Amino acid sequence: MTAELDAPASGTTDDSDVVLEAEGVSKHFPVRRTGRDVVKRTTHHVHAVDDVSFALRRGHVTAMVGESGSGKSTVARVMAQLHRQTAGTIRLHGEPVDVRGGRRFRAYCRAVQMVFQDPFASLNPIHTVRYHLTRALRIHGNAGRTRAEREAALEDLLASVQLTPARNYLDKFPHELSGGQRQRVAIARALAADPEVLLADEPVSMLDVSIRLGVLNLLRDLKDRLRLAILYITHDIASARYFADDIQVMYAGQVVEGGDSETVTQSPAHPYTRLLVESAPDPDRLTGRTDAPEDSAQGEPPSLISPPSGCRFHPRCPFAMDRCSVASPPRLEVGDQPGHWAACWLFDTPSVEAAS
Amino acid sequence: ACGGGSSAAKTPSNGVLTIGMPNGPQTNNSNPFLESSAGASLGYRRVIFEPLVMTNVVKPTDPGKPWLATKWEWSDNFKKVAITIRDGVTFSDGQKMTADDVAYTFQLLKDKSALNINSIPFGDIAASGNQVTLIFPKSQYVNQNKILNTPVVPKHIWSKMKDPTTDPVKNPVGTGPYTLKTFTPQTVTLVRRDGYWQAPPKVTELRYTSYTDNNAQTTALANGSAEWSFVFIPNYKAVYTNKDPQHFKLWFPSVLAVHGLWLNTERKPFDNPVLRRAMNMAINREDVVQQGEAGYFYPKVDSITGIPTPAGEPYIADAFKGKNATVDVAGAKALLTGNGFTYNGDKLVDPSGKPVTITLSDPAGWSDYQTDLEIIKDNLSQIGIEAKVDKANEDAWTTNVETGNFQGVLHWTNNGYTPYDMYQNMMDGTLYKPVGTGGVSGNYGRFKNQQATDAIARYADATDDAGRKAALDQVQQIMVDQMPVIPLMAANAGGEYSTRHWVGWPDEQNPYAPAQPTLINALDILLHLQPAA
Amino acid sequence: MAVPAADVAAAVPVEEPAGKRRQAFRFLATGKAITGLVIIGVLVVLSVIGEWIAPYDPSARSSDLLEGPSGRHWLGTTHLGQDILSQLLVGTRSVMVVGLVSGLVATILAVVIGVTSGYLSGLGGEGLSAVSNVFLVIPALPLIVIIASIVPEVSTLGIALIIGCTSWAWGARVLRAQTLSLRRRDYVEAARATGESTWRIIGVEILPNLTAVIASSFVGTVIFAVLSEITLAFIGVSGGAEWNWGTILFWAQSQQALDQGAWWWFVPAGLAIAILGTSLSLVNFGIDEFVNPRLRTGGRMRAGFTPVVRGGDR
Amino acid sequence: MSEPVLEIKNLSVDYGMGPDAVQAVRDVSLTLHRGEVLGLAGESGSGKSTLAYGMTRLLPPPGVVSGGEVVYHPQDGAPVDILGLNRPQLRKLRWSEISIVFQGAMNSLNPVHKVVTQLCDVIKAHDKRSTPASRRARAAELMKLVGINTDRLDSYPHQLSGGMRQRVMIAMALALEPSVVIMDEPTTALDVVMQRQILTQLAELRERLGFAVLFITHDLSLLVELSDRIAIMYGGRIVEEANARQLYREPLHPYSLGLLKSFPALRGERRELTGIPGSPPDLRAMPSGCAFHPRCPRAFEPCADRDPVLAAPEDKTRSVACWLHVPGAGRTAENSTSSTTARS
Amino acid sequence: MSYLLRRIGFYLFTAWAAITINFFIPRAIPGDPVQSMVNRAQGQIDSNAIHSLYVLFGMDTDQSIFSQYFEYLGQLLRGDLGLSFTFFPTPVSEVLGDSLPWTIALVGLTTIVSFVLGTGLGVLVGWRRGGWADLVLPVTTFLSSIPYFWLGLIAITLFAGDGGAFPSSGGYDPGVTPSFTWDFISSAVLHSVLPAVTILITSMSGWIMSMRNMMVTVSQEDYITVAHAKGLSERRVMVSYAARNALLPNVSGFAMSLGLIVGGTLLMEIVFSYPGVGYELFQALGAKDYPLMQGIFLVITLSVLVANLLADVAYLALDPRTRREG
Ligand SMILES: Nc1ncnc2c1ncn2[C@@H]1O[C@H](COP(=O)(O)OP(=O)(O)OP(=O)(O)O)[C@@H](O)[C@H]1O
Ligand SMILES: Nc1ncnc2c1ncn2[C@@H]1O[C@H](COP(=O)(O)OP(=O)(O)OP(=O)(O)O)[C@@H](O)[C@H]1O
Ligand SMILES: [Mg+2]
Ligand SMILES: [Mg+2]
Ligand code: NI
Repeated sequence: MTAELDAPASGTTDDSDVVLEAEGVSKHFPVRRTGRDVVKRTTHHVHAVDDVSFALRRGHVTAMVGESGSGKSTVARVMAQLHRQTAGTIRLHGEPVDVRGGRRFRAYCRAVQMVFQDPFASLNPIHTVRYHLTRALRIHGNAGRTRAEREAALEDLLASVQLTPARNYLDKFPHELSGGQRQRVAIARALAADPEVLLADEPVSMLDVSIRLGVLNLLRDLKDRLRLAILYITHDIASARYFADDIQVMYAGQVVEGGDSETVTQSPAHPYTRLLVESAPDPDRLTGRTDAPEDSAQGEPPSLISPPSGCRFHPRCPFAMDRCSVASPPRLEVGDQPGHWAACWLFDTPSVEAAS
Repeated sequence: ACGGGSSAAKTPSNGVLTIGMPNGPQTNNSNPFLESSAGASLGYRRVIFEPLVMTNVVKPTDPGKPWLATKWEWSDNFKKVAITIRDGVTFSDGQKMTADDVAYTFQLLKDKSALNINSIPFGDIAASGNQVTLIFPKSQYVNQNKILNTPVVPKHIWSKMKDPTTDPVKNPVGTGPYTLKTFTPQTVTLVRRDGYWQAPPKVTELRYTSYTDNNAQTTALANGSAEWSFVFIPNYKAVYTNKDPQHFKLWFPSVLAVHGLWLNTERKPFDNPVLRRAMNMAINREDVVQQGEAGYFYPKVDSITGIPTPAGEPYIADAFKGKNATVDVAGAKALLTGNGFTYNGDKLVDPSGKPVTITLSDPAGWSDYQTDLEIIKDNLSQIGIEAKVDKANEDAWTTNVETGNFQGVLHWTNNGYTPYDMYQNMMDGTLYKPVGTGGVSGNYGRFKNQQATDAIARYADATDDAGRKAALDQVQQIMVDQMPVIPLMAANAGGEYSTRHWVGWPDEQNPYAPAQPTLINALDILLHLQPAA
Repeated sequence: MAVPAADVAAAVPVEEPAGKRRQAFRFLATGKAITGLVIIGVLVVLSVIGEWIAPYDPSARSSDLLEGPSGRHWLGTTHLGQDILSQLLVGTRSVMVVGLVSGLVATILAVVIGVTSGYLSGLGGEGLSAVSNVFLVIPALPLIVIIASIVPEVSTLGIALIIGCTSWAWGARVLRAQTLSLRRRDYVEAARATGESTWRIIGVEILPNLTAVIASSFVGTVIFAVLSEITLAFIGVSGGAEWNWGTILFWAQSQQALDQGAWWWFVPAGLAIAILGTSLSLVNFGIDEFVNPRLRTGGRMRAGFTPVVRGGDR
Repeated sequence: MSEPVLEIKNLSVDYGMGPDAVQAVRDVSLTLHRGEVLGLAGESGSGKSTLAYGMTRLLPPPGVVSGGEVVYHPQDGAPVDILGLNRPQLRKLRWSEISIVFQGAMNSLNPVHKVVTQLCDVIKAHDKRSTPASRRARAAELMKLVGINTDRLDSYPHQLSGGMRQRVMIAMALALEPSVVIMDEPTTALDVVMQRQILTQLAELRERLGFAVLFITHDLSLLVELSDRIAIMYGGRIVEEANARQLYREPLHPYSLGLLKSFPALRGERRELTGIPGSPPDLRAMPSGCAFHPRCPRAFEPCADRDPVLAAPEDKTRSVACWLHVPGAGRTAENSTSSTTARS
Repeated sequence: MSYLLRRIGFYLFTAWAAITINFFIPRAIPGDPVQSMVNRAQGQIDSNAIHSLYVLFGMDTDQSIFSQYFEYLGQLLRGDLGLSFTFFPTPVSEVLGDSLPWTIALVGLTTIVSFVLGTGLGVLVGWRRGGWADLVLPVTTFLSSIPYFWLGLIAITLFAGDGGAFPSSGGYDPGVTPSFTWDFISSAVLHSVLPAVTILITSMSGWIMSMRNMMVTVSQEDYITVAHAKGLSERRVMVSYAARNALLPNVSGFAMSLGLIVGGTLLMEIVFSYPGVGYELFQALGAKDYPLMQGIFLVITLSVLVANLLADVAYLALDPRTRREG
């Protein structure tokens, strides 16, 4: 039995919960042409994101894991409308969004906030923490009416990301903060806007586990209380398992697997996901570093300028079949759990059956 | 050679004379009829193209020297002249100059009004043998010298030009003793040619250099790299002559034109001749000339008729001979109070009860005029007139003068061989246009006096000397009474020159020509020059 | 219980900004900036009171023609016997007005147009950059001459405005280029994603990061403006009835003061202008510390070699 | 254990000078042995990066090294105190002997040069005999090493993803095969596959070349797998140092224990995570005594007023700074703290 | 590529706008060429000559300014710049041909030298912020705030007066003619020393200051620290890391000044009687020589635009982040 799922579907929750939705989004970056290219009139592109669809639901955390350079940040930026997608549609509350700045963009920002991956670059070096946060509060009308209210709001914000005592940090400039502290300021800034959707690009990668836990708990609390929709991009699969409801796995610009977080981490379907989960460091395994599942990690990451044909993972895939290099697989349901799917021919049951 | 360190400044250049003008870079253009040409700007057109007759503005009443014409005869009413052309004159390309060339030249001026700078109304022009006869529709008494000064151009070359008005004449061919050797925007070199019709000049090479401004020109004069020029030098003694008092000379004789304070005679209270006369009495010409014009550049006008002396001496009416303008503040005040003006403390109040004020203006960049105005302002305050000096923008000022939109300006008059040109320029009612209308070429002060207009016309048309004298006497009387322009100083035709290498220059004692290198007399001077011993 | 807590929260930060301000103005403490500010201050004061403290009427003639410095005329006299010191003092105002007003006008225009055209993409940006290109090629000098001849009497302020309005294009181009490189920085994108308005991004996020360029272009424009005014007066295009240092130089030059040996006529005004320029460049030293928080604490330390202060008394 | 390559003795690093200086690293001693991976974990803002940059003297102003020694033992030759070197000496030492991967990878790369140029730059600076072609080849090799397709050699930093930039920095750090590599959270933006691949490479290289690594990260599971020893920092001090396995199994310091209880596991039951209550200490006003005591569930009487020293409790291979592990603390603590009370 | 096409489109538009403005601006000045000519002669040209001059300049017929404008555009398309009034009837192109080479050679060379020297000094001064090098800037600003003519005249008095080593005016000795001879070249070089040095002195500080300020800003960036960490030589860090990033504003400034070279430096040309375009423009302005003015403006316009286009391209090459992607 087969089920080719309609993008951006995944099952159980009903569609009215969907806040932000990406449908068939692609983003290609032009590569500078060399002299030869100009002569040949060809243009190359980095196919950073290709035909990605998924939905963010109210009160739901969607984690996005995947290869480094597979386009996760680009997806986030496109969804925040900082990059214009090459193809596809972004929908907010079911309305296609097309905001090229101005008032409409601001309205969009009120609903969709983003935490940037690099806290070293995303804070303006000449402004203090106070400025960054006050602005975020002000723009979205959360600064309160009086000075005292604003100060209280600032303190609350900083306290929620465990930067206490607040006065120690408020008047610091970004360069006076440690990496983790900057990251927390960035999160606080996004939270200050009180958004409906939070696009968090590796928001806690530089935090120690205890603070990370605190921040994730905070986010979880927000999601539960305020029904916030969160896109949580991370490399820490364990924390994705812990924190997220769904997981999307990206590989080379495409989403290759999606489903319930427990399912995806515990019984990964797509060979890449399996590789990923196996590669995660696990002190309990205590096998020592030499052993590891390195045998399956062979091969190098694909070029995104001229991506492999068919399934982009096939050159590295231990289970690759002929058709993998020819046709790119659609989303195929994996039998075990509802809403668990993988874009891999291995799960194309009817064709396997038909072939036999 | 331009720096003190350069060689030519110190060593005599064998046969070379260096001439400078402060006119900026030039373009290769030797068209003798165009004031915009390098030939005109630097003056070298005078040594290539010769006039029919050599006249001298410094001695306007002297008869002209025969040059390419040996004889010229005017009819009594000055409507016809018969010119006999010199024989044996050749152009520098070897062709003979004939009456045909002369007739062609006049015909050219007649046909192309763009080249007819003096606006001479030519009638018939005829050549026969070595005679050229010109007929005019009206008396050319006042223009006679201008006509005879016309440079002669070769017909065989000029008639082949596509358009003589827009031809830069890069290879000028004339009857003069020099030909163009090289041209650069900065320097033009001419060399003496063979086959000149009279005794050739001693100077074998002329080097005309164009400096960008007065300062550069002065520096060049002071260090000897320019030997002859025409430029305003403030404090000339310190800056120029004292550098080599033995050789560095200057001579600035006056000609028949004045620089004066033009008043808008239609504006109250300056429409009152009494006020104008009183102002005339208050202005200290000596200070103006000494401090503003460095004591030499524009010679002081003494005669109350405004006619510059000594050039105009013969023209001054008997009644005014020896009557000179002097500073007389008390007299001026008396004159004013005797004619309805009053004083309110120091301030002069006009008969209608308003204080008398005046704005004097001239372009900001004309520093000598500006200095003059400062002095005049001071002088006028002596008789209670509050003056303000306005450093105007040159373009705006020009338009304002044109349209009569001014109170008082320092300005010049036309220039000629008789006082007619200057008086006509100041007082001719036919030039009158109401304030606000431009396009006037004179009478900027909007002077309206029928008698003056008539007298000026009578002077030009008179057929005998007595008639002319009577007319001119009347004009002078009107000038003295009405004072439409307060004449301060005479225009000049002078120059700075160095006697280090060449002697024989004109001067006070031997005023055979004006010393300016760009006038027709430049050629005459060159013919007088001898190497210094 | 909550009331006192809020009180504390409100009370503590009140003094913070004050402290911050003190820190921000620390740049004044550097010797160079102070020297510059003092000189500018003196010039500003002179431009206000110059008229009153001038010993003579600058235009008044006297019988001391072209005299060197003496007890009576500290800086000597002109060919008309005018007191040069008085001319210099009275002339300060016009120079300062022109310098500062046109410097400000030009810098503001350059910043607004340059940064906006760099930040905005598409037609808006290109259009603004085309405008600055046009202004770049419009020759300022002729324009000034023209305006001076159309308007009957151009005041000093008028000249200042004309110079200001014609000399911004240079700065705008430079700023535009620098903005192009800043506009895709993460922190700009982050501000955008926070929902900042375009104007605020331009004005508050990008602009302060351009201060280095703006400061040098401001100093440059002021000097340029002063020199333009003086040049105009010097070549006799605009005189105005007012004295300024350029008019002094114009007279000195037209009377060939240097050739006459009257250095006192020519030298002081030129030096005065140079001193004005120098003081601006001294202030420039303070500016980078003022705007760049990273430099405030740096002192003379240089990147890459952390100093070791072992056992330093703390 | 083999001989030390880098000995940090009582290093203190301040931000600023004079009365408003902040002491971000206090009195830290650490030894890095040849061929060893030393993991450094700890609270965010506890001074890990400051320590790393301070000991290499790369801390930007207003950072000041205010005390201690950093002794480097070259393969051959006498040990040198890095803090006493002058610029040229330091420059020679840098990268060829000690290389460092900075925490902010985006800002670490020169935005106007291509990646390949920057890679070649270091090779050129320290290997005068290299040719452009050889450098480029080496750069390509390095890029492959960190799993970046070589068609990205000619990219500019802003065209790379966060992880790619980090990998470029890692590649650069390995370019000259130095003796010590300091890595400040080098893998935060790397997926685990890539991370494992790189770390495996690193391990191989280390085996081959014998360099030592100071690895700063928050990923405890990674540290446990990767490193030989782990040091835990808190409030500018090292609070515990132990063999990786030991630390994981049996953390002695309450802070270490808290950390281990806070990280989620990928496999097995979803366990309840407790975290560490309270908030990080204020560097300007450090709590008296043990900096952790306000948050410590097991704090007792000496903790609040006396600073515990980092000392070995019972066995020799590990040390911890906690009164809990000082036998008889609270009664006989006077002598053990005397050395640190001089500091205020 | 559409990006480049669009840029070129904008540049064409700008050129047209500038040409149009430059056509109308001069004509807004009161007065006309004939008036100015008579005026400037201060009596040396008779007022009777006015009529003939109007005829000569072709201004005796009434032609609306717009038909003149379209005629001018037509002329331009044919590459005809018209006849200069001041030097009537010399074609404007010839006037330009005479003066442009001088300006370009002298001003161009000094602009380049001043940019290179100034930027270099600025790099050093910015790199060693706080050291002795900080003195360089006030000193050079002092020099550059000195009005150019002032410095030039003093230089002439000191070095070109009696016994001075340099000529005080002109582009070459009056005795020689421009050609490729040693005589001419050496004299041209000698004549250019004083102007060149004074331009250099007065123009360098701008470069120094903007470079210094950018260097100071850039030297705080993390990648500079990393560069130090890499053990690169101090010079390499300074040049290839700090200066390379700090250079951008100066580059666009440089492009613009290259474009403005053809405008000449009026004062230099006046003070040193240098036969360049700046003085020509000044004269044309005074003489209301519309064709010449327009010709010079056209050259300035085109060269500024070309320089700007080059700057844009250089920018793309120098700072990859300025490329507009996506
Ligand atoms: N320039 C500075 N001035 C004052 N304090 C500073 C400055 N730079 C850093 N700090 C402080 O020093 C402390 C240590 O910072 P450091 O960057 O070393 O932390 P870290 O351990 O690397 O943290 P993370 O894991 O978050 O990167 C932080 O609390 C930080 O706020
Ligand atoms: N401005 C750009 N120009 C060209 N290529 C780009 C640009 N931005 C991103 N890319 C490319 O797009 C691809 C995806 O980048 P992205 O930053 O989205 O990756 P990522 O999944 O976030 O990786 P990481 O986990 O390492 O941050 C990368 O190959 C990157 O090089
Ligand atoms: Mg990313
Ligand atoms: Mg850190
Ligand atoms: Ni493509």
